[in-house]
Order: sequence, then C-alpha cells, then structure tokens
Amino acid sequence: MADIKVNIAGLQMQNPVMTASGTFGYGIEFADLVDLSKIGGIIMKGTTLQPREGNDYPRMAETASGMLNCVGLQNKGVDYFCSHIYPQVKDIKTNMIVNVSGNSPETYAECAARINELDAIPAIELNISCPNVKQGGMAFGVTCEGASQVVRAVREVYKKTLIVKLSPNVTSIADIARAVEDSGADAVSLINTLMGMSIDIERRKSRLSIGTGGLSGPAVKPVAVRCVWQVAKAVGIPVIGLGGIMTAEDAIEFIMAGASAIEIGTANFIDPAISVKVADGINQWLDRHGCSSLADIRGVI
Amino acid sequence: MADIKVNIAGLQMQNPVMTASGTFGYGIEFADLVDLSKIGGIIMKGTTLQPREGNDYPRMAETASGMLNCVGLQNKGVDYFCSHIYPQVKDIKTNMIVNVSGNSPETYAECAARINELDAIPAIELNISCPNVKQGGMAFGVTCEGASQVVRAVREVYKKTLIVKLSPNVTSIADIARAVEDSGADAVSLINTLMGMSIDIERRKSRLSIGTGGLSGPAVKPVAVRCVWQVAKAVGIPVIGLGGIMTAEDAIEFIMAGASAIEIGTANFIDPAISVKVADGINQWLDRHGCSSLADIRGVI
Amino acid sequence: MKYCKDLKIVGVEYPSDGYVLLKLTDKEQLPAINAGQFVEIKVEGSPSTFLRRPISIHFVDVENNQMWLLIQLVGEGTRKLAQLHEGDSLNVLFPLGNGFTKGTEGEKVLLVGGGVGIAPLLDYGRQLKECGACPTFLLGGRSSRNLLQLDEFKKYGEVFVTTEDGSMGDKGFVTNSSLLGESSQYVKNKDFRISCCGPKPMMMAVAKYAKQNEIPCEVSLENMMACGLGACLCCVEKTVKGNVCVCKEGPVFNINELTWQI
Amino acid sequence: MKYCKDLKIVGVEYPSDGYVLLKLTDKEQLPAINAGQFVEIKVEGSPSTFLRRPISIHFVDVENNQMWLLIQLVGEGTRKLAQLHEGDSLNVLFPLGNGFTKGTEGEKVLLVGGGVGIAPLLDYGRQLKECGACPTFLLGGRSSRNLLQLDEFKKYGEVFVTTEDGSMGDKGFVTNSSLLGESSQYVKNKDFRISCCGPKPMMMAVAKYAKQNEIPCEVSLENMMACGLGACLCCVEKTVKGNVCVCKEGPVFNINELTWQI
Repeated sequence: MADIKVNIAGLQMQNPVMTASGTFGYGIEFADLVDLSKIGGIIMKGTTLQPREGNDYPRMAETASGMLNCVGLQNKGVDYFCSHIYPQVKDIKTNMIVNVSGNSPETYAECAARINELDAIPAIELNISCPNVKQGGMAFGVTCEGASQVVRAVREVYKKTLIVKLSPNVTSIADIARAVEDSGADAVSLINTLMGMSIDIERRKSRLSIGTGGLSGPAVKPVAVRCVWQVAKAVGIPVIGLGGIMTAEDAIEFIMAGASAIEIGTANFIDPAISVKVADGINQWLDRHGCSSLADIRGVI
Repeated sequence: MADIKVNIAGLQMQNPVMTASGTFGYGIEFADLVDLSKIGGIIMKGTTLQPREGNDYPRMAETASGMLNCVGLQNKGVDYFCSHIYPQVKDIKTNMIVNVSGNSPETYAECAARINELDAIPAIELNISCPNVKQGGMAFGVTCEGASQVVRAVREVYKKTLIVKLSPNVTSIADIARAVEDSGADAVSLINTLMGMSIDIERRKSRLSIGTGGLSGPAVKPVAVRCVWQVAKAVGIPVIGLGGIMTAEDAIEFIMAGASAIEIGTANFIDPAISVKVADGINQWLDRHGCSSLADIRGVI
Repeated sequence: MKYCKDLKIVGVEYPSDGYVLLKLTDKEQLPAINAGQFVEIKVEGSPSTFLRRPISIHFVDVENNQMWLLIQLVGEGTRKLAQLHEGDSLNVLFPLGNGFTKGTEGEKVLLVGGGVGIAPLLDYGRQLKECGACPTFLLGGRSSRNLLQLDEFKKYGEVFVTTEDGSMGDKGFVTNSSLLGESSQYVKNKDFRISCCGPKPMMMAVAKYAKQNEIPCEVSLENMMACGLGACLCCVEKTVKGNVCVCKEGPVFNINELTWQI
Repeated sequence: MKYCKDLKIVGVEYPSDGYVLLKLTDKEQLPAINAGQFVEIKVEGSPSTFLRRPISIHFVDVENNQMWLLIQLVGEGTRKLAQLHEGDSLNVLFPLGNGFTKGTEGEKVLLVGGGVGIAPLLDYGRQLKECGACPTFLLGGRSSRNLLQLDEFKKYGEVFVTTEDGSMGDKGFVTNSSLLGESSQYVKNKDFRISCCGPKPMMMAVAKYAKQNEIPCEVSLENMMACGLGACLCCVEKTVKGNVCVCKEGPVFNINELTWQI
C-alpha cells in the first residue's frame, strides 16, 4: 500500500480526505453509515460566536450536476458547541476541525480563541467565503485587505493549525491566497461555493429564500481544479482542494493540480460513505500506478 | 400568439433568441438543419483585425453537464471576413452580428470600424471576456478601467448597436457592467465562460493544450442567472443573458432575472435546431400563462 | 441504526396511472422501522436527478421482509424508478426521520391523508392496530384514480374517502368530510387524536380544525431536503424551538411545535 | 444535405465482447452517404455523456435503407448504446465530414484498418467495388476478438489480418504484415493507393511507409469533437493550410496535407 499520510502544517492525517464543513454535520450524524476513524479529518459545520438561526426555508435547489444552498451558517454558537457538542465529538478517532465564521475580525478572533482552548480540536478552518450571509462571510474573502484583517486577528489568538477557506467569486483567487499566507495562515482550502441563482418560473421567484445561494457539486469541479492550480503555484503553504469531488479519480485531479489534501462536500449527500471510499480509491490508484506516496503526483501539472 | 419581438438599442429582433459566438459558426454551417430566418439573431464567431491560428489541439474537454474549450479566437481576420464571408451571409434573413475581439483598444477599434462599413451587419458584440487568449480578451474585461478603455475606443468609430460581452470571472460583474454602460455600450451580454481546468490523470496533464479553458453548458446556468440578475439591477441598458440555456424554460429564467434577450451557445452542439425550438417554446409558454409580451415577465425577480 | 445499501426489487406494480409501487427486500432482515419514517433513494440513469429522492415508507411486510414504496411519478427521477424491473437493485438510505407517535391500547386515531400523502398511513394503521389502537382512515384525492391501495387500508380500520371530482366517496376535500365533523364528538375523549399527511394547505386545514377542537394532532412534512441525516440543514421548518431539520426532528411534528398561522 | 433526426433501430447485434452493432433505418430514404463519413449520436440516460458521440459509418445497406454503426464500448455513453433495443429510436446528426476518395475503374486500393478503425472500411470497400476498383483489406487487432465482420469484408475484396497476440493471421501489427511489404511492388503502379483508419501511431506508421514508397495515402482522423459541423473549432488538426476542422474538412486527409513528423 502506498503511503497517503499527509501533514498539513502540523496537522497529521492518515489520509488526505476530509469532509467539508456544512456537508457532514458534526460527524456523529454519519456514525451509523461510515467508519469515522478512517476519515483523514472532519470539518464540522460553521460555528459563530453568537447563535444564528440561518436563513428561511427554502434553502436548497437542485441544479444540473449540482445544488445551490443558502443555509446561512445556522448554528447554536460557540458556547453551545463547547458545552454540548465538543463532549460528543472529542473522542472520535480522527481530526475534528471546527469551521469558524464571524461578522467582524473581533468576532472571528473571539470564536477562534474559544476553540483554541479545546484540546481535541487540532485545527480550525476560517470561513471568509460564505456567500449566504449579509454581514461578514464572503465580504471579507473577496478583498486582500478584508481577508488579511480577519486572518491577522485570528492568528494572534489561535495557536494551532489555521486553515483559511477561500471564495472563488473573485477576479484573482491567487492574490487573496497570497494575502492570507502573508497574514499567517498555515494552509488554504478552496473553493467555497460559487454564487448562483435558480428561478421557479411558475412561482416567478427564486428557489432560495434570500434570492442567491452557493453552487456546489460536480458542476463546479472544473472551476475548483483551476483555482487550486492557480493558488498552488502562488503560495508556499499547503492547499486543500474541494469542489465537486465524487470519486478517487476526481481527488487525484486536485492533487495533480497541487492540492496536499482534499475535502468532500456535496458527495456526502449522495453516498454517506464516500469519504472512506475515496481514501481507499486514492491508495489503490497510487498502487496501480506504482506511486509510493502522494508526493509522486502532487502538483505535476 | 404573444408578441416576442424585442428591440435591443435599435436592433430589431423578431424574437429574443440569438446564437452565441463560437457555437454557431457563421450560421451557414447550420443552414441544412434549422431555418436561420426564424432565429432572432446570429452572433458569428470571434473576428480580429489580424488572422489568428488559435490554440493547439486539444481544445475541448467534456465535464459534468458542460464542456471546457480553449479555441483561442481562431479566425482568418477582418479582411477575409469582409471579402469572403460577408458576401455569403449578408442575405441571410436575420440579424447577422459580428463578435469582435482584439489585443489592444486600437485593434478592437480598427476591426470594429471595418465592420461598421458593412450595411448588412446591424450590430457587433465586443468580446472583452475571452479566457483563452494571452493578450487582450479577458484581460480587458476584468477591470473597469480596461473595459472602459476598449469600449470608449470602439464607441468612437462604431455607429450601430454596440453590445459588450462580459466575463463572470470577476469579483463584481455589476461594477464592470456600469463602467461599460458609462463608456457608451448600447447593451451588455453575459456570461462568457467561467475559467476552468480538467486533468487527464492517466496522462498527468491538462485536457486542454493551454492548461485552462472556458466552462459552458448547464453546469454554469445558476452562475449566469445570478450575474444577469445582478447586472440587470445595476444598469439601464438592455441585458442579453446566456449560460447553459437548453430549453425555453431556461430562457424564461433569464428573462425573469432581467434579460431582454438571450443567447444559446453550447446547446447548439447537442441540437442544431434548438434556437428556433426555444423561440417557439417561449411564445407557447407566454400564451399558456396569459402573457401578451415578454414585458409581462421581464425582471420580475 | 441507519443503513445505506442496495435493496433488491421483488415487486413492481402500477396501482394507477402516474404511480408505481416498488416492493423491496434484503438478504438480511430489514431493520425496525417506525411508521412515518422515510427513505432516500439514489436514482440511476437520470441526468437531471443529482440528489437522492426522499420517499415515505408505504408499508413494511414483516413476514416477507419487504418494504413497500408508493411513488407518484412527478419528474424524470421518479419516472426512471417506474422503469425498474423485478430483480433490479435500488440503493436506499434508510430508515430516516422520527415517524408517527406510537399507538397505545384502546386509543382512537384518525389518519387523514391527501394525495400521495396517504402512503405512510398504511403502515401506521398496521402498527396502530398491532398495539391495540383503533385507526380510522380518512383519505382524500383529486379523483378515484388517486385513491390507491384501499383494500390494504381496510385490513387495519374503517376507510372513508373524499374526492374533489366526486368520483368516489364524499365530493370535496377531506376537511369537508362529515367524518371529520363527527370526530368532534370524541373531543372530550382523551384517547382520540389525529395524524395527517398530505399537501400543506390540506394539513393546515386539518391542523386548524384540530386546534379549534382541542384534538391532539400531528402532521408529516415534506420539505425539500438533501442529506436526509440532519447534516445539511436545508429542509428546516420554523418551530417553537427555532429552525429544525424535517429530515431528522421530523418529518412528523405535533402541530403545537410548529409556528403555522392557524 | 445534413439531417438531425430520430432513426429507428432495426437491429442490435453483439459481434464480440465489448462491441455493439446497431442497424438503423428511417421511413424516408437515407441520404447519399460517402464511405468514411460519420454521425453524431445523442445518448439518452447517461448523466456523464453531455455531448453527442461521433461514430463512423460502418456500412450502408442501400437495398434495405439501413445504416450500420459498429461501436466499441469504451465509456458510460457507448455502454448505454449497447442497452438499446430493436424498435427504439436514436437521435442522429448525419452524414458528417468528407469521406474517403471516390474509387476509379481498375485502381488497386489497400484499406488498412486497426482496432475499431476497421469499421468505415467495410462501406468503403463496397463503394470501391461498385465503381470497379479493386479493394484489398489489411485489418489489425489486439486479438481475433477485435477483428469483426470479416465475412462482410470478404464480400468486397481479399482480407488479410494481423493480431498482436497471434490468435489470427500474422502476429504483430499491420505494419509488420508481409502484405504491406509486397504492396511496394505496386509502387510504380499509378493506380495503387492506401486508405487507412485506426489508432494514430498505427496510421503514422502506415503513412511513413507510404511516403517512403511514394504511395498515395489518406488517413481518417478521430480528433475529439463537439459540434461535428465545423462551427466550434474544437477538433482542429494542423495542416499545410493551418488549423482545420477534422469534422468538416476531414475526417479523411491525404497525408501530404498533414504536418505529421514522418
């Protein structure tokens, strides 16, 4: 068997497959259906300093080879996470990572500081790219200044592995990535969803309560692979690739484009055990092709 | 029958359906397969001042519900167009529109000036959003300054209907649209393709000769509808919507998002007669829903 | 315990135009299933069907280790399901959601169904009767063509029907049914309640009636969903506890938990 | 004249593992088709198949108004085609491209085919024989399982085969065939030429041999394409005239038009 262990700026993973925030709950929802201990890392749903109700229903629309969502960071807040959810997940035998969101550098930092205290959480993913909240979210992720502000504020208080999730809804994702690297990020993950819209022409209104939403699924994979390729060439820190990965072959595309690890998102809705299948598939592909480790194929494009 | 005539800044069309540049040749390639005179307008392939060989093969890759291309504006130049192609198309009984590209404001303007002399060409579509050429193309379309420069230069010499085709590969397509409107554009068309990449993992190289290409097809429709909705709210000039339209219902989505007309691109490859079917379908839908004209549904979102 | 596995199709029936009844089995024994729970099906060979399709569980034939799905053909995905054959396999994520309230000895329960919403009430009737409760069915449809499996329902309780076109039973909606009116006689009967599944306007009307007459009432919601596991938070319904996932906290809710304006 | 229409499937045969032979007809008479032209097929029910699939025309049965397609099953799309039944319809855009050079009375033409590239050579053989030319077939495959329809080929000319595993005919590639060597005897014969269709390395080897021996040679290219009409400019090949569309200027090119390094 090939060696598919990866180390993302100190974050040790048995394999490069993580589950993407918002698509895998807190992991426990999938415990019946997949062996969580075989997943490289689980990025839990977006957590904010204060509780958030999220957006109104409807929050989802199916599209060609993809889906739109406008959940809007519904969560019970970091206090509830620490007191009620952390105890349920802290013993899961994989990397349990919190996705952190906010509406100001201060709220991002305060939330991250709380998570920093939790021994069983080795890393956070900073979400500066959520297209579904008015305040914050993508607002910070689409300018170098905004992104740097948030990352610097969090870096000051967060001492473990800091991953920053980038938005593809920009003119140059490479510029944002460089700004984030310069501000102290340990790694970047991309892409978050593409901003989209779908209209119910019979009702003459958007299929989503807030009008627009984030597009994910195989439809966006070519955009995601392009972004990973651009960013991997632009920064020195590890790149985590995501966007429409459904198979091990898809994952290998991202790794060849320069990704050190990958996240599986929407595919979890179609096959709850897909993450482990992809991890096994990557290993088998490397064996079949006589590769001893991911380094043999990473960034060959 | 509902009235589906449209007037795009002086360009009179019997219906709102045009064929997108690069997907319908010069129209004549499709003459056996569809009644060209029933199409609202035919936007012919990209024309530049000097002949261009385009990019090397391979130029195309199929993706989930879409395709990537990196043709790179292959064309024989504006002189050849005027002397050899114009005579073949000038009597086709619909709006024959030339898509104009360049690598500097001057070359755009010079090419447009030549087209301005052709009586049977009532409009041009200025392509400032081609993702597949190193010089020019998208380079101009991703900044307000670049876009304005090109549009102002062309506006000075081009006296008929001037449509400007916008790129979705930007942080704010509404800003670009406003800049283009202020610089004298009569209308905007969007979206051009999304920049993407697809990797052949067995060969360990991109499926496209230049690495990246432009993504089109149903996969991008949600992004296109969102862009049209944003731009229609931002500008006063007519908006022409395109991106993954395969059916009359898709077209109506764009119209409800604010489009005055629509273009059909990739779908021409799957059904060469789709443009007329969509035009008929729009008419039937309006009748079924008791609408007397497109105005009843335009921009209702 | 939830499972995601290929089940074997042992029966494909077409009870009426625009419907298919799929009977599924597995080599292992099917898990315990609460009436009112649902499955998420993966549809193959349908380009426009990207996500799984949630389908309520129509009936569990414990004896023959079968699970029945009664499916209305509304789109490309469901039409593909109608083309399946005996012997084919179907990938199913199940059982999902909470299900209806368990029955208690001697209680009277009125099961009100509308359209394809009648599907889960058959298994609920079975489970109620098994635990000594007394189910009565009030089923409504556009016409007789939409009132399916009536002989099956009759095995577990009295069946009353309404049709909008009057082609069977009382003409009109279930809410016009004299039966519903009569049920008010039970109002003071502590052991009477209503369980309802159907189009939202119909459920709201039934809920309103139940509220006015102080009859305990639960409804089964059909919000659009993706994961079916409470992970994606797409199918949320506003409740007194805030937004909750219909796929996990539901699909069955007591009307007092909801924020419906009734 | 090109058409885009639903043709009726009147025959579905499986000549060998991994291949399907579809026989299509139409109520109207099929248009005139040049050997070497191709069709673009719309594949239904295959989520991963977005674009049409170009397939070379294997044979035109004028008498029975049939067009045959010999298809190798390589992906989801082609496998879907193998599941079609007699009576189904198939949406076909055709006939596309230029086709092979028309035959002339008395000329000798060696038709060299490799793998599924042998498909269009059957109809070419028929057309050559019809106009008094004398076709000889040299067909190569990985093994005998890849050499299909040999009895059909024999109707129009002598058939020589090579297989890489030696399971039939000479062992090795067509380029190793003694026949190709002997053909050099015709070199000074003005009426001898080669037409070739198969994997690119094989066609380049044949083209190189032809060039060295000053034998006129044409090859049929299989560049990836989208529209099939010369509109999208995706399937271009570099030629002495610059980039041209294989779907329109080709798929058949004289090797002197190409810029191959041979």
